[in-house]
Amino acid sequence: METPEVLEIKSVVNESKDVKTFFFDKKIKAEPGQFLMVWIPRLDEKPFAVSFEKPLGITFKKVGSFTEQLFKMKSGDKIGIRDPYGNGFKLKGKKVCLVSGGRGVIPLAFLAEKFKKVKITAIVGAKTKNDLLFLNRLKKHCSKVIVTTDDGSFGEKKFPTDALKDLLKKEKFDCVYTCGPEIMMKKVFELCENHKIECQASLERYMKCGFGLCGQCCIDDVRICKDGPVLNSNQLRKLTEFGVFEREKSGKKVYF
Amino acid sequence: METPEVLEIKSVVNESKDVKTFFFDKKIKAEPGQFLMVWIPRLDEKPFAVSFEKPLGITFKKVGSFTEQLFKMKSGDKIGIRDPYGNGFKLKGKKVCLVSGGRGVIPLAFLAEKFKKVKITAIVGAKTKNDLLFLNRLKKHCSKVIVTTDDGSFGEKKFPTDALKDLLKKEKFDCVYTCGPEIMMKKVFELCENHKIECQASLERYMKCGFGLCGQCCIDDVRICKDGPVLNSNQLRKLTEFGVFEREKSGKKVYF
Amino acid sequence: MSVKLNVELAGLKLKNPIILASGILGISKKMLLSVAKAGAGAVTTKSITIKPREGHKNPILIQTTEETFLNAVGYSNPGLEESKKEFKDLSNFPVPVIGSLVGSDAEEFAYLAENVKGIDFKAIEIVLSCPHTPGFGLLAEQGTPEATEEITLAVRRKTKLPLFVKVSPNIMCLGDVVKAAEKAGADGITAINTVGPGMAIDVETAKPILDFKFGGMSGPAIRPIAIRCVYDIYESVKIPIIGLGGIITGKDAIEMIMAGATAVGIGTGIYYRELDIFKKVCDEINEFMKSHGYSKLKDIVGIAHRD
Amino acid sequence: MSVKLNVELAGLKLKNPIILASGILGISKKMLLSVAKAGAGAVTTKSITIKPREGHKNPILIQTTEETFLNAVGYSNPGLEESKKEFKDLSNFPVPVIGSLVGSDAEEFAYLAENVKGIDFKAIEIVLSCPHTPGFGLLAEQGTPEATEEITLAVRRKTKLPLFVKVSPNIMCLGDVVKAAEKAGADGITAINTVGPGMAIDVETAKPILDFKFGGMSGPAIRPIAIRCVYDIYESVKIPIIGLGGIITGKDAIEMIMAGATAVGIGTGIYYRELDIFKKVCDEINEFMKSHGYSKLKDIVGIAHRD
Ligand SMILES: Cc1cc2nc3c(=O)[nH]c(=O)nc-3n(C[C@H](O)[C@H](O)[C@H](O)COP(=O)(O)OP(=O)(O)OC[C@H]3O[C@@H](n4cnc5c(N)ncnc54)[C@H](O)[C@@H]3O)c2cc1C
Ligand SMILES: Cc1cc2nc3c(=O)[nH]c(=O)nc-3n(C[C@H](O)[C@H](O)[C@H](O)COP(=O)(O)OP(=O)(O)OC[C@H]3O[C@@H](n4cnc5c(N)ncnc54)[C@H](O)[C@@H]3O)c2cc1C
Ligand SMILES: Cc1cc2nc3c(=O)[nH]c(=O)nc-3n(C[C@H](O)[C@H](O)[C@H](O)COP(=O)(O)O)c2cc1C
Ligand SMILES: Cc1cc2nc3c(=O)[nH]c(=O)nc-3n(C[C@H](O)[C@H](O)[C@H](O)COP(=O)(O)O)c2cc1C
Ligand code: FES
Ligand code: FES
Repeated sequence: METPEVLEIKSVVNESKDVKTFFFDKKIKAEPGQFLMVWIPRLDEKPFAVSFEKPLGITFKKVGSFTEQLFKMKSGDKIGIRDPYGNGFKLKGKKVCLVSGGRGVIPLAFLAEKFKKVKITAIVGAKTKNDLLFLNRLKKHCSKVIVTTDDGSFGEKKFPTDALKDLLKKEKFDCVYTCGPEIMMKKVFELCENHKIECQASLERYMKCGFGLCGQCCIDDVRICKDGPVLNSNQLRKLTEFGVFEREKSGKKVYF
Repeated sequence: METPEVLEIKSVVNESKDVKTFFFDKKIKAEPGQFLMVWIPRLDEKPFAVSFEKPLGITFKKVGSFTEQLFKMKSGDKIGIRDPYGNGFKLKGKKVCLVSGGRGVIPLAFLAEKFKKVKITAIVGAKTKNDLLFLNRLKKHCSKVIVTTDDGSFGEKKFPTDALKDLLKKEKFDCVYTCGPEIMMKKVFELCENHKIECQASLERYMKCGFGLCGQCCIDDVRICKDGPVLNSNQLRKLTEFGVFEREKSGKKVYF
Repeated sequence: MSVKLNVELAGLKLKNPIILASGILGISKKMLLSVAKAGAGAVTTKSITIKPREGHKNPILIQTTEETFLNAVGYSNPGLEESKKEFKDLSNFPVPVIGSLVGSDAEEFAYLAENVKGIDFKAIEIVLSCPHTPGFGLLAEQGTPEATEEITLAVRRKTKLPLFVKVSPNIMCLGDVVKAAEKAGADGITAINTVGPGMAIDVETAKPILDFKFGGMSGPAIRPIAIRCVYDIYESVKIPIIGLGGIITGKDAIEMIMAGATAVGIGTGIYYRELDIFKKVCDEINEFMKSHGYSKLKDIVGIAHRD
Repeated sequence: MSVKLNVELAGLKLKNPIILASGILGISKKMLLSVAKAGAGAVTTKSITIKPREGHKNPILIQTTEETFLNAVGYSNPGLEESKKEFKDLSNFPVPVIGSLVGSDAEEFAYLAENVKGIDFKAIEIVLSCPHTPGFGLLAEQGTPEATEEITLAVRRKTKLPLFVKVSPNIMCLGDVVKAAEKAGADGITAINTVGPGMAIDVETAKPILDFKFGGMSGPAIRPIAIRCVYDIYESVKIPIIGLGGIITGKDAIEMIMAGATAVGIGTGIYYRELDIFKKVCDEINEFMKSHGYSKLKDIVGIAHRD
């Protein structure tokens, strides 16, 4: 049923100054990259990736009015969620690389936990040291974690795409997984294309229904909520709008 | 789904001058005594007992405008049926008696076919020889078939209840099954009570919905369409309206 | 914590808020009794007209989708005189019996209200909202504020019993209609009657299935419309509301109460959960109240209106 | 026997009668194209207003029962200027694109009709029937015969394209409304827009779920109401009807056509059967026609009206 199920927030973890995780008293089954529609009654309802499965957890960054309100909530408060939607990352190969920028690390950290007997290299990019998330979570499951910050306050001072570029000169991967700003993902995809490596990217578009009816979230003829949010190289190759523009709430195009 | 399923009449058998059987290209599973709602588009929809199961057959007597219309239909014509409704006869015991009057023999002939390794005595009553139905069908499954007619034109000239009375003086049954005019069934039930024999009777009331919502078919607080049409001694004992009155289309009481 | 399910509805004391809707099973006193025994807090008779009516031919009630039924019964009933005999002596009836009345104009309604006095009905419901019977309800233009006021007034003059006006969801001016009813002295609003009407065509024969062709829609799928109507009515009038339409579970009933209903009717729900739906729904309400820390129903009536 | 699914609809030649309804997916040319590829005989854009609209906040679309959805999108769309860019150059589009327009009065509608001329729409649909957006449709009193006539006339003067008027099931005077549309020069009627409106309250938080509280009901459960409306409209006017509301299967579509529809719209059905519902429904219609000895759709349009 495509209607919010209201849950009590069981516990709140502060991940950074503007990122928190809510845990709920509920276990779910989800693919990394799948998302929930999160409802604050009488305010709005917006998409958030599944961050933890058992128990269910979502991790969110304060960026505007909705996430600000989320940020104020505490354990015991009630919010609604609608089912994990969309297609997540597909586990492929024996040696993979994860490339994240900013809060894009959220579904990738969950993905890292899902791999079994796979050699994972993670490239984690953020603006500053304080924006880094889930480093310990990643370190547990990755053989290598490369950290980049835009200002060099932690790890290497470069963009995650630069780190990937360097890495691809020396190493070969079965699949590269990416989530982050679209411009970054576009570069990651291009690098993969050049090196003939399969790429899976988790895209974002403005979402309303979340289950494929309203059409709001489309990129080309792909509904991000239903056919995505994770697209593979084959799908990405066909897109003309990837990294070019997205649509805001009214449907108007906004160029990157 | 409580809506007519339209079927083609596959073949028509003339059972007597005013009784016919329609067969359909469909097999169903039904308890004897269960009934179908039979729909003639734009005319009306009325209850008829399942007469044959595999393939489905209904047997009907021309008594008024609906059955007259049915009587005119031929193979290839289409009518609607809704699912076997209600509770049918329950197979009980090793030695049983069936008591029918008029077209009441219809579900009882079907019942006779359902018994396995049971000694069946059938009492079949009708107005005249020409009104007798399904004698051969019964003879195949019953160890004895006693025929009575009101005018003595065939079998014994008496009422089936008289035949039962005589029989009960000599024989004991595990269960007596009856279908026919309510006054007759009432007598059958009383005889059974006197002889402490379980009785199952298939009652009729004016039916509309057929599935227990409209209340039209009630006798006391029993919905004949849903709790019946077959009632057992326990249920019959509690009735105050059995053999006393029924309700016509408007709900007005009509006394027998 | 102990939970109380009893409610007061326009002066009626109900042991629980779940009421049998009009037209379902309420053909005889004994059937009503069986519904009372199944756990209803009150029961409503099938609607009564002055003269006997055979109603439409069959089918009068069909299922159109898993969650919808269409009915066009055509107000079959044995008429006022027979009904007076049928329902006489309700004095020991375990729960209140609401007498449902329908007429083709104010005069007929008033006549009925006056003449059912011999019956021990505990309340009167007047139905101005049938969408599919010529000469009655919407097909007699009774769904307007003016007609509602006129009929309610006429009935009000003839009875001191709690008076409920049953309204249709199929009108744009519902707020004005219920205000007219309140103004004319109604003690409560029953909402909703069936939705539509709707129609179903058998594709094999290309014929409409219902004898009357059109029928009012009931069943779980109409609940969202019923909830909206009750929510609207709650904002329009102060008198209590019997909310009905598609109620199947205790959760549905709670939703209806939160929208503004003091009591909740059940009709088609019986199809889905048998007669003891009344007990089941009460148990579920009880369970919900307990687990959510509510002690009495009054506390949740209309709380969806709070900001 | 070979069966032909092509139909002529107010001069439009459709390869099959199944049309994408307005508001579902029709946000961009590319999405419309994917629906055309999935087998639709024509597609309708999301309704276009003069100014950009963000619409209501989320949730704008929820499921309320297995068979019902409520939506209150609030006509979000990028507005006329952006839409002109979005849909420009439809000349090679494989199926006709119907431009859906909404305005708050006749003037706005006329302005839109005049200004979409640059777009290669093959027909125009004007929507007078939204039950849940302030300033539009029923909430702007556009559901009356008078308003329908005025708006249709104003648009008629500005366009030579086939003109469809989309009407609401939530009005009593539907026959008069469609007659007014016909009189004013409409080439067809699109029926129905959503039912209700309805409402859903979350019982855990006691809050309405939709941001706008109320929403129009769609989904399989509204089919009986849509069938009745189309049946009524068929008796009221001579112009063809696009029948929609709750269509999920080929059998549903056949029922709609027998009620009087020349073409059949699908919206919410996509939820139940994915995008290729268009192909599936066409296959099922084809199958039905074959097995029942019908050779063309024209032969069954409105046959439920024969006695
Ligand atoms: C598939 C998917 C998964 C996401 N997962 C996460 C996550 O795990 N953690 C997290 O913090 N954020 C996630 N987001 C982004 C999150 O939805 C936005 O941060 C949030 O909606 C911002 O709302 P706001 O009112 O706080 O800010 P606003 O000021 O309204 O918006 C800030 C930006 O967020 C985006 N946004 C706003 N509303 C929506 C919407 N309805 N749909 C999509 N994008 C929107 C827009 O790009 C906007 O510019 C995800 C988005 C998508 C599409
Ligand atoms: C459970 C049940 C099983 C039945 N099985 C059979 C059967 O197998 N074969 C058969 O020939 N008849 C059967 N009948 C009776 C059959 O329904 C009626 O004969 C038929 O409805 C008569 O309709 P009519 O229009 O021809 O006659 P009418 O002139 O309308 O009625 C003749 C009599 O039939 C009865 N009757 C009419 N309509 C109904 C109705 N809607 N529901 C119940 N009774 C009605 C009334 O007692 C009436 O007096 C059964 C009835 C019931 C209740
Ligand atoms: C078979 C049937 C008969 C009905 N008859 C009446 C009636 O006589 N008077 C009336 O006011 N409402 C009548 N109704 C409407 C119901 O009382 C109720 O308002 C409607 O069915 C919605 O509730 P539900 O979804 O719980 O059934 C009838 C409904 C059905 C299904
Ligand atoms: C999410 C959604 C958005 C809609 N938006 C519009 C719209 O913009 N304009 C319009 O005329 N109808 C709109 N409708 C109504 C549909 O076009 C259609 O009339 C209705 O949903 C009934 O058909 P269905 O049951 O097949 O969905 C919308 C319906 C839905 C579900
Ligand atoms: S958000 Fe509605 S289709 Fe994707
Ligand atoms: S016929 Fe309707 S309840 Fe039995």
